[in-house]
Order: sequence, then structure tokens, then C-alpha cells
Amino acid sequence: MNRLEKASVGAVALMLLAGAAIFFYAPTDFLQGPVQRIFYLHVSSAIAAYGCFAVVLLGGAIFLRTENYAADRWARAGALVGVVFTTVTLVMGMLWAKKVWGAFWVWDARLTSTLVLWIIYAGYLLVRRLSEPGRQAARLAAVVGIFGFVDVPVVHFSVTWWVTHHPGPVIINDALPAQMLATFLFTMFCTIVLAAVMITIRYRIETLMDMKQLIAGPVHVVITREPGGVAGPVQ
Amino acid sequence: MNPFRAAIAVARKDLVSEWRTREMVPALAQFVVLALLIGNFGFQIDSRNAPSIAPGILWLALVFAGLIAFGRTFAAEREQSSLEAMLMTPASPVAIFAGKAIAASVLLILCEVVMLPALSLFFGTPFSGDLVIAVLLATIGMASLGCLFAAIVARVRARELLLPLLTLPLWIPFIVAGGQAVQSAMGLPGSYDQAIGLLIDFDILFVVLTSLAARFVLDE
Amino acid sequence: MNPFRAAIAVARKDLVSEWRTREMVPALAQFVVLALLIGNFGFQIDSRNAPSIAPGILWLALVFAGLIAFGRTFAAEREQSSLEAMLMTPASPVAIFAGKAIAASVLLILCEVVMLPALSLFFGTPFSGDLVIAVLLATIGMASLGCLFAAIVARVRARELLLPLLTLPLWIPFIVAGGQAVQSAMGLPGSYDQAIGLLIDFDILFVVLTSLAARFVLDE
Amino acid sequence: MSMVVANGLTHRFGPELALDRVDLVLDTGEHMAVLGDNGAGKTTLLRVLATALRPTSGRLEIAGLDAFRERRRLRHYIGYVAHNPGLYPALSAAENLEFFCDLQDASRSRVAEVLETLGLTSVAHRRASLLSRGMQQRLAIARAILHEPRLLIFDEPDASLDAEAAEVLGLVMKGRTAVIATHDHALANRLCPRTLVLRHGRSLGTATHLRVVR
Amino acid sequence: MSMVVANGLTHRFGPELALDRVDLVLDTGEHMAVLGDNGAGKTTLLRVLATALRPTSGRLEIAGLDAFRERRRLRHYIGYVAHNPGLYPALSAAENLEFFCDLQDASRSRVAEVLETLGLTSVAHRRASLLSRGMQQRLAIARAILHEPRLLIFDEPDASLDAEAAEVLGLVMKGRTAVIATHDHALANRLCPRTLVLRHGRSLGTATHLRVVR
Ligand code: HEM
Ligand SMILES: Nc1ncnc2c1ncn2[C@@H]1O[C@H](COP(=O)(O)OP(=O)(O)OP(=O)(O)O)[C@@H](O)[C@H]1O
Ligand SMILES: Nc1ncnc2c1ncn2[C@@H]1O[C@H](COP(=O)(O)OP(=O)(O)OP(=O)(O)O)[C@@H](O)[C@H]1O
Ligand SMILES: [Mg+2]
Ligand SMILES: [Mg+2]
Repeated sequence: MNRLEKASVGAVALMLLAGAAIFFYAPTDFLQGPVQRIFYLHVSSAIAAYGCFAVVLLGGAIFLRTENYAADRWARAGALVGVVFTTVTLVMGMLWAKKVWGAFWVWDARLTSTLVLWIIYAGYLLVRRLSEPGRQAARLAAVVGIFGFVDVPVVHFSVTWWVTHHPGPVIINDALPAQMLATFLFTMFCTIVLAAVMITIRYRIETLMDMKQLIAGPVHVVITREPGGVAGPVQ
Repeated sequence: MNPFRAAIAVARKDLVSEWRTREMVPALAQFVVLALLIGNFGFQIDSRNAPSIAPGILWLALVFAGLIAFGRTFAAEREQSSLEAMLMTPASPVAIFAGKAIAASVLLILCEVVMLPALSLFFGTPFSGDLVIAVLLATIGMASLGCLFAAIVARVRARELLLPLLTLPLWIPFIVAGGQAVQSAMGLPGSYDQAIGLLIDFDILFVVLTSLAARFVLDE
Repeated sequence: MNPFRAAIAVARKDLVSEWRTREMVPALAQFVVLALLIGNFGFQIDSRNAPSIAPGILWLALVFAGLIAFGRTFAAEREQSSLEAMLMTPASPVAIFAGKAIAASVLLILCEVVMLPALSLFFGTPFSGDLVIAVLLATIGMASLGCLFAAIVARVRARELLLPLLTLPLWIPFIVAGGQAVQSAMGLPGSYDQAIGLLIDFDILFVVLTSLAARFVLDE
Repeated sequence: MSMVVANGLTHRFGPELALDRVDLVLDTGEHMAVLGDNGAGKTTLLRVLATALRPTSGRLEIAGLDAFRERRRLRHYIGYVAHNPGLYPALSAAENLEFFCDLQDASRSRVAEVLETLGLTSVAHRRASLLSRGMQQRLAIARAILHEPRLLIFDEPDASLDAEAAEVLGLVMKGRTAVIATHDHALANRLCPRTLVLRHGRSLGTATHLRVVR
Repeated sequence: MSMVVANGLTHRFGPELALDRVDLVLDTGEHMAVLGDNGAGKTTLLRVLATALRPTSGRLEIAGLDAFRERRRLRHYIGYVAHNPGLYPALSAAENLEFFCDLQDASRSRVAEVLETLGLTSVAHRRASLLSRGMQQRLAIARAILHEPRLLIFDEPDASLDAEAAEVLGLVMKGRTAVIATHDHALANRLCPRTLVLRHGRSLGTATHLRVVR
């Protein structure tokens, strides 16, 4: 097994442990019942998604400054994984909502801004797909990724800025029993590790695809002298 | 290299072309009126609920008109492959971008000049200076964002279709704050001043951000 | 000359191009979801008023998606000046037109496939066979009209902008009857059967009229 | 028999007289080059002959049929290459041709043949948008001969063609009636025994192996 | 002094190698023609030289400056004519040029001059969309020389030009360094003492008054 394979096995094992903690260690919520167990993954994957989009932001910004394609590949990997985790948050949230609010969806600032987040990064992936691969796609997408990140704080603070249907902060307000908090922190740790491993794997894939396409190979200089004085050495 | 000369030249060229061909303004304006009409058919509007529905229709119509105006401004350049020619000059991309944003905003404002009176005509909602200011402030921010993304999608396939996708999410702050301001200008509860303050903040943020980003979008 | 072969070739060509570039479908679909989103910001929607507002948003979104789909189908031909090449063949203009209408309708229907479930998901309105039938019937008529006018404006400058102007007034019957049908399918009062009957009448009328008119529009 | 008989073809674009009473008789199998300065009206004349543009006045008969009354039927006879290739960018070279086979009710087996003729076999499966300018021009020519037209109307077909492809042009024209507009006098002399010179929309008459002196 | 020094210019479009390690040194004032079959890579080379396309790898110096780092500055030096004229259809010929004067920070008095040079004075006030193909090509050339560039990069400038305008081309190039891609060997020999032949993206070397034999 190479290092990536080991890491993936480790991440999956951690997720299984987290699952065990969620279902067997954490207490059942006395108001909502077992459905409250959605909470752990719901919030963790949202936070993991923020992390992924931060990678997109940083990768994009670094690419714009340095034209380093590795940064762009990280950004690409981050966007894809981030969209996956946002989807998890959305789907989990909607299932939860059906149970406790009676509808899959209500229009409030948290839910809407999360949906918008998903759309923005889906758009990011589309820009990549539709523009000419290489520098062009990288730059355009970097700009989209940087602007798109504006929505991340909006999602996070939406519950404090607006009146929402969605519950406000419970974790930083110490509103959780200790066992729940411990389960949550452990799940969050595992999810972030999983996200990091997924990004790294995707990064590898992107690297291999770039190499196949030879989009952005290193600039190498070939100085040749041909009879007839076609080319001379530089300077 | 004088960036102002370039920006003004670009804006003037766009507006002269528009004046010659009269492609956008009349059609845009009538398109807005038609959107009002459809809005009218889709919703049962009476004098009681008009102030709560009219802003929605206003923003829907403006958003779609804006998307068309901004999409068109770069699509036309690309069809003619004159964008490349323009970028081959020493003029700074930011100046070119600013010129196009100015021209597109002028068109959008002309469009609003038709839209706002039409709205109060069709729905009987009040028409006031506050309303105009709110819409204008939202236009500034929307125009700079719209132009940036129009420039991005001009270099991408399927631009007509990608533009809404990228632009709408970032227009939402303007739609939300602008909608609030318009609603309170039309007499619904809600703080007008707070909404206007928000609009101004967003304007500053996005005008700065887009002028920083223009370089990366138009260069090369 | 076999008109069916030509029509099918045109439709297939359009759909293959679309499949290759995947320009329209994903963006169109997400665009529709965005329209839902904006609609929501403008109107305060709750479970009580959803059935009366949702149809309006459905039609607005479909109308704009349709305008874009139909506009694009001929605009692409014109940008490439392949429309002239196609018309220089002995294939009948009606067949060419029918082919393009078929392809555009397929795309619009795909778009509805996303739209209708999204609507009931986000607004909690009921989803039923009646709803689907009403929307499909309206699509047929709107597609033939939309394609006809798209063909007309493809030969004019500023097609993106003229298209709504020409098309929307003639789409209004479909929007009104379709809106009624959808509203009653969603449980509001109003006769569903009557609205559907109207839709079928309009469909027959406009399909016949547009196939008669296609010859004049595309010829020369 | 005459393939093309034109009488007093005149076309105005607004105040601009682009074509001024041009008369022309072209026998079956004849090749004619249309020469003239920029803006002389060559493209306008060719578009009229291809029945893509209706002249302001004048009569045109092709293969004995009135060109503007029987336009649909005539299109089986005419192969037209315009300034702009007008290809579908997302379709490959071969697919572009297959599509036009369907529209022209021609057999799809022609596709491989014409690709071969125009030297495009190696790029048959490349998307049209990725072809170089000269290859696109070749593809436009290939499309114009798919249905084995009797009358070829080629507007600057040599634009962007390399020497090899220019040779092919002669091959394509063999056995067909052809009108080509070009600025390359050498090519015109090589391919066409007959030459029509336009100036300001007027025909300066036709000549055989004309050496145009300025 | 060398105006252009290119080393190992390579460009790939996906798997397609359009330009394969091309080396090139061009002295100030030298004129060079780029010849080659369709798809040989001429356009790709010229776009790279005009700094409109960034090569996959390789180095390019123009007037002693790194072409991709100092691109903005270099654009004062380069006049580029692409395949596609890229004009504004609603603006007149003169207005098109005036607009580019503003972008190039050139004086507007140049407009009348270059219109005169290219023989466009009589159509100066006609909309670009109504110009014939050759006139549009002339206008594109006029635009490329507005700012008196030192280096001309012309991609098939002779396409659609009549004989008179082809003469003007020589005049325009006088006193400037120039690279032109063309299929017209006679023209290339007349205008350019030096010739670079491309085949499959590779340089076959350059020659003086090369007679290309196939
Ligand atoms: C589609 C529906 C939903 C979406 C899109 C959604 C989205 C989110 C997001 C993005 C977060 C992370 C916020 C952050 O920490 O920055 C979050 C947190 C949370 N969500 Fe949801 N949610 C949904 C439904 C629900 C439901 C139905 C409930 C329970 C009634 C719920 C309860 C919570 C709680 C308790 C938190 C943690 C708040 C904190 O302490 O920060 N969510 N949700
Ligand atoms: N954007 C692109 N993507 C993929 N391949 C391309 C692209 N542009 C050009 N090519 C390919 O690169 C090769 C070189 O093209 P280029 O346009 O440079 O040729 P050229 O010498 O200018 O030909 P012509 O004489 O026909 O103008 C061709 O095989 C072409 O198909
Ligand atoms: N659509 C149009 N509207 C107005 N004038 C036009 C139009 N098309 C062409 N003209 C004018 O008609 C005249 C003849 O144009 P045409 O394109 O036939 O010339 P040409 O001989 O093909 O020239 P070139 O060698 O440049 O291709 C020109 O003066 C041109 O400006
Ligand atoms: Mg011509
Ligand atoms: Mg070329």
C-alpha cells in the first residue's frame, strides 16, 4: 500500500468510528428523538466544506500571483470535494427538516445561502469544464472561486444576522451536553481528515490528468544551433 | 498610457454602436414591460398586496434585463472577435472593462427609467425619490459584478447560459437589500436607511473587488 | 426529397452538438433553480400562499428558460453562418424548422423535468400527473411559436432582445391557460378540464399556423 | 446548351449599386473566373448566381429553369462556397458532411469520398472548430460537392488553401460548370479558360486567358 | 540587433502538437515569410509571436524584452493582423480606426493617413459591416499600423486583397520588421528576402528566396 492508500483506509476507519460514536455513544435527544443524530454529520460536513472552499480561495489567489499550476490543482480538488460535502449538508439538513419542520425546505437565510453556496461552486466546476483548459480556465475559475468565497461567511453568520427558521449557534454557546459535544468534536475531526484525504487524492488525479494533457508542463528551453543560422543562443 | 482615455473611448464606442443600431434600449424597455405583464398574469394582484409583490417583479425583471444587457456587451465583442483586437492594444484591461461596465450601466439605467414609472402605473404603487435612489445604488454594484462575469463567460463556451449561473448568486445581496429598500420606499414596514447603508457597503466592496479582478479576467 | 429525413437530421445534429458541448442542459437546469430562488426573495412565500404564487414563478422561469433555449438554437446557427449553408440545400425550410423545434423542445422538456420536482420540493406544492400534462401541453405550443420567432429574429440584429418582444405576447394564451391549469392542479379553485381544453385548442391552432408560416420565414 | 443565362442582373444595397446590368452566358462544362478589385461586386454576383440573393432586377436562368421561381429544385444543381465556411464547430469534419448528406438526400458513402478528395481523411474526426483556416476552407468545398452538383459557385475558394489543395480545386471542377471569384490571376488563368472582369459592379466583358494590366 | 529571438517555441492543443520546438532569430528590419501546408502551424506561430497566445513551452524575446513578462509594453511595438478582421460592424471605417487610436494612445490624425495608404478614403464613412471582404481586410491592416509599430505580424494579409492592395503591403512593411504567413509563394518571394517553412509544426529551416518544390 502506498501512502495515499494507507491514508484513505485510515480516513474510512475514522469515519466508521465516528459513526459508532454517533449511534452508540451520543445520547438520544429528548425533544427530537433519534433524528437529532443527523446533527453530527450535518454540521461537520458543512465545516469541512468551508475548509475545502478555503482551499479553493487560497489556491486561486496563489495561482493568480505565482502562476503555479500546483496551486490551481489544489483549488480544483478543493472545489469538487467541497461541493460533495455541501451536498451532504444539504441532503442531511433536508431529511432532518422533513422530520422536524414537516417540509423538506423552507426559505430562510441559512438554507438559501447554503443552496447558493452549492450553486456557486457548481458554477465554478462548470467554468472549468467549459473554458479552454490550461491557464485560461485556471485564471477565470480562480476569480470565480475568490468571489464565491464571499458566501461562506454569509452562510455561517446567517443565523445571527437574520431571523431564521434554522436553529442558531448551539456549539459555541455551550448548549450541548458534554457527551454530545464530545461526539460532535470527534465527528468533526474525522470528517475534516476525510476531506483532507479526498482532496489529496483528487489532487493526485488532477496532476495525472494535467500530465496526460501536458497542459502546463514546466517551461523548458531548448537551444539548438542549426546550420544556416536559424537560431542562435539567447542574448 | 492614459487609462481614462481608453475607458471613455470604450464606453463611447459601445454607446455609439448602440445608438446606431438601436439594438438594446427599445427592446430592453419593452421586454421589461412585458415581464410586468406576465407577472400580472401569474399572480392575482390587488391594491392590498401590490406593495409586497411589485418589488419582486421589479427585481425579477431587472435581473433578467441586466443579464441580457451584460451578456450582450461582451458576446458582441466575441462574435466579432474584436475582443482579441482590443486586448492586443496596450490599453489596460481594467480600463477596457470599466468602459464596458459604464456603457452597460447606462443602458440598464435607461431601462430602469422605463421600468419604475411603468411599475407604479401598472400596480398603483407609490413612486418616490427614495425608490429611485435604492434602485440606482443596487444598479452600481450589480453592473460591476455583471460586467466582470460577462467578461469571464465571454471567454467560455455557452456564455448565455453560464452568465446567470455565476452572476445571480452574487447579485442576491443587492436583490435582498434593494428589495428591502424598495419595499420600505413603497410603504411596507422595514428600515429604509439600514437597507441603503447595506447597499452602499456592498457597492464599495464589489466595485473594489471587481476592479482588482478585472486584470486577471481580461488579460491574455 | 424526404422532409422527415431532413427534420430528423437537423434535430439530431442539434442534440449531438448539445451533448458534445453540454452547453444548455446543466446551465439551463440550474438557471431554473436560480429563478426559483429569486422568486422567493421577492415574495414572502409560506405554505398558505404557495399554490397561488408557485405557478407564477413556474411560468416566469419557464418563459425565460424557453426564450434562452429558442434564442440560442438559431443564434448559434447564425454566428456560424451555417444557417445560410443549410438553406442552400434542397431541404424544405419547414423540415429544417421542425427539426430545430423538436431539438429545442427536448431541451425545454429536460428543463421542466428539473423544474417541476424542484417546485414541489421548495414550495411544498403538490406534484401530480395533471401538473405534468398541463405543462407539457403548454410546452408544445410555446415551442413551435418560440422556434418560429427565433427563426425570424435570427435574421435580424439584436436577436436576444427582439425575441422576447415578439414571442411573449403570443405566449400569453399559453401562460394564462397553463397557469390556470397548474393552479387548479395545485388545488386552487378553477376548472382544470376547461383550461386543458383551451391548451389543446391553442396547441393545434399554433402548430398548424407555424408550420404554414415556416416556409416564409426561412425561405430566401 | 447554356447552363447559366443572366440578363441585366442589377443589385443595389440602398444607394450603393453593387451590380450594374451584368449579362452572362455560360455553357455547360465551361469554367469562368470572376476578377475585379475589392468591392467590385464579385461576391454580390456570385450570391445572385447561387440564388442566395435575389437581385433588384434582371433575369437569371440556370439549366433552363427560372432561377428564382424554381429555386428549391435548382439547389440540387448548385454547389456554393461562400466567404464564410459556416461549419458546425461541435461536430467533426465527417459529421458536418454527414449532416449535409441528409439535408441533400445524398448517400452517406459520399462523405469518405469527398474527404479523401480534399485531403481531409486524417482530420475527419477532429471537431470543425479545431481545424486550421485552410482545413475549414477545404471542408466547405467538400460540403459544396457532396451532392455532385453540376454548377459550382466558389467565392475565393483559394483563400487560405495551400498549393496542394489548389491543385485539387482543378480536379473538383473537372466535368462541371464552374464560376469562381478570385484575386489570384495565375490560378484563374490555370483553371479557367474564360475570365469576367468586374469594375464598380459593371462587367468589363469577358475574355479568354486575359492578362489584366493595370 | 535582433528584433525577435525565439527559442524552442512549442505549443500543444491538447494532444495535438501544433508547434514543435521552433527557433527563430529575426534582425531588425528583416522581412520573413512563413510558408507551409494547411495545418502546418503558421497561425499558431504567428499568434505566439504576437503575444496573443502563450506557448506551452519555449522562450521568446522581442526587442530585447521577455515577451510574456513585458507583454503590455511590447504591444506598443507589435501590429498584428489575424485571420479574422475583428471590426465593429456598426462603426464606420474611420470610427473603427479612431477608436483604436484612443486605445493605442495614438494621435487621431493618423486615421486619415492610414486610410489613404490602404486606399480606403472613399469608403471611410461606410459602416464596416457593409464593406466587401477585401476592404475589411484592408481595414484590419490599417488598424494594425495605426500606432506605427516596429514589428508587423500579418497572418495571410493577402487573403482577399486585390493586386493593388497587395502592392500596398510592400509599402507598409518598408522600414519595419515583418513576419507574414501566406500561401502565395510569388508574393512571399517578392516581399520577403527570407522564408521559413513549417511542416507539422516543425521548422524546416529558413532560406533566402526559397523556391519550395513539392
Ligand atoms: C436543508 C436544510 C438545512 C441546511 C441547508 C442547513 C445548513 C447548515 C449549515 C451550513 C450549518 C453549518 C453552520 C456553521 O457552523 O457555520 C448548519 C448547522 C446547524 N444546523 Fe442546519 N441546515 C439545515 C437544516 C437543519 C435542521 C432541520 C436543523 C434542526 C432543526 C438544523 C440544525 C442545525 C444545527 C443545530 C447546527 C449547528 C449550529 C451551530 O452551533 O453552529 N439544520 N446547518
Ligand atoms: N484551438 C485548437 N485546438 C486544437 N487544435 C488546434 C487549435 N487550433 C489549431 N489547431 C490545430 O493545430 C494545427 C496547426 O494549426 P494552424 O492554425 O496553426 O495551421 P496553419 O498553418 O495556420 O494552417 P492554415 O494554412 O490552414 O491557416 C492544426 O492541425 C489544427 O488543427
Ligand atoms: N450588405 C451590404 N450593404 C451595403 N453595401 C454592401 C453590402 N454588401 C456589399 N456592399 C457593397 O457592395 C460593393 C460590392 O461588394 P462585394 O462584396 O460584392 O465586392 P467583392 O468584389 O466581392 O469584393 P472583395 O474582393 O473585397 O471580396 C462594395 O462596395 C460593398 O461595400
Ligand atoms: Mg468578395
Ligand atoms: Mg492559418
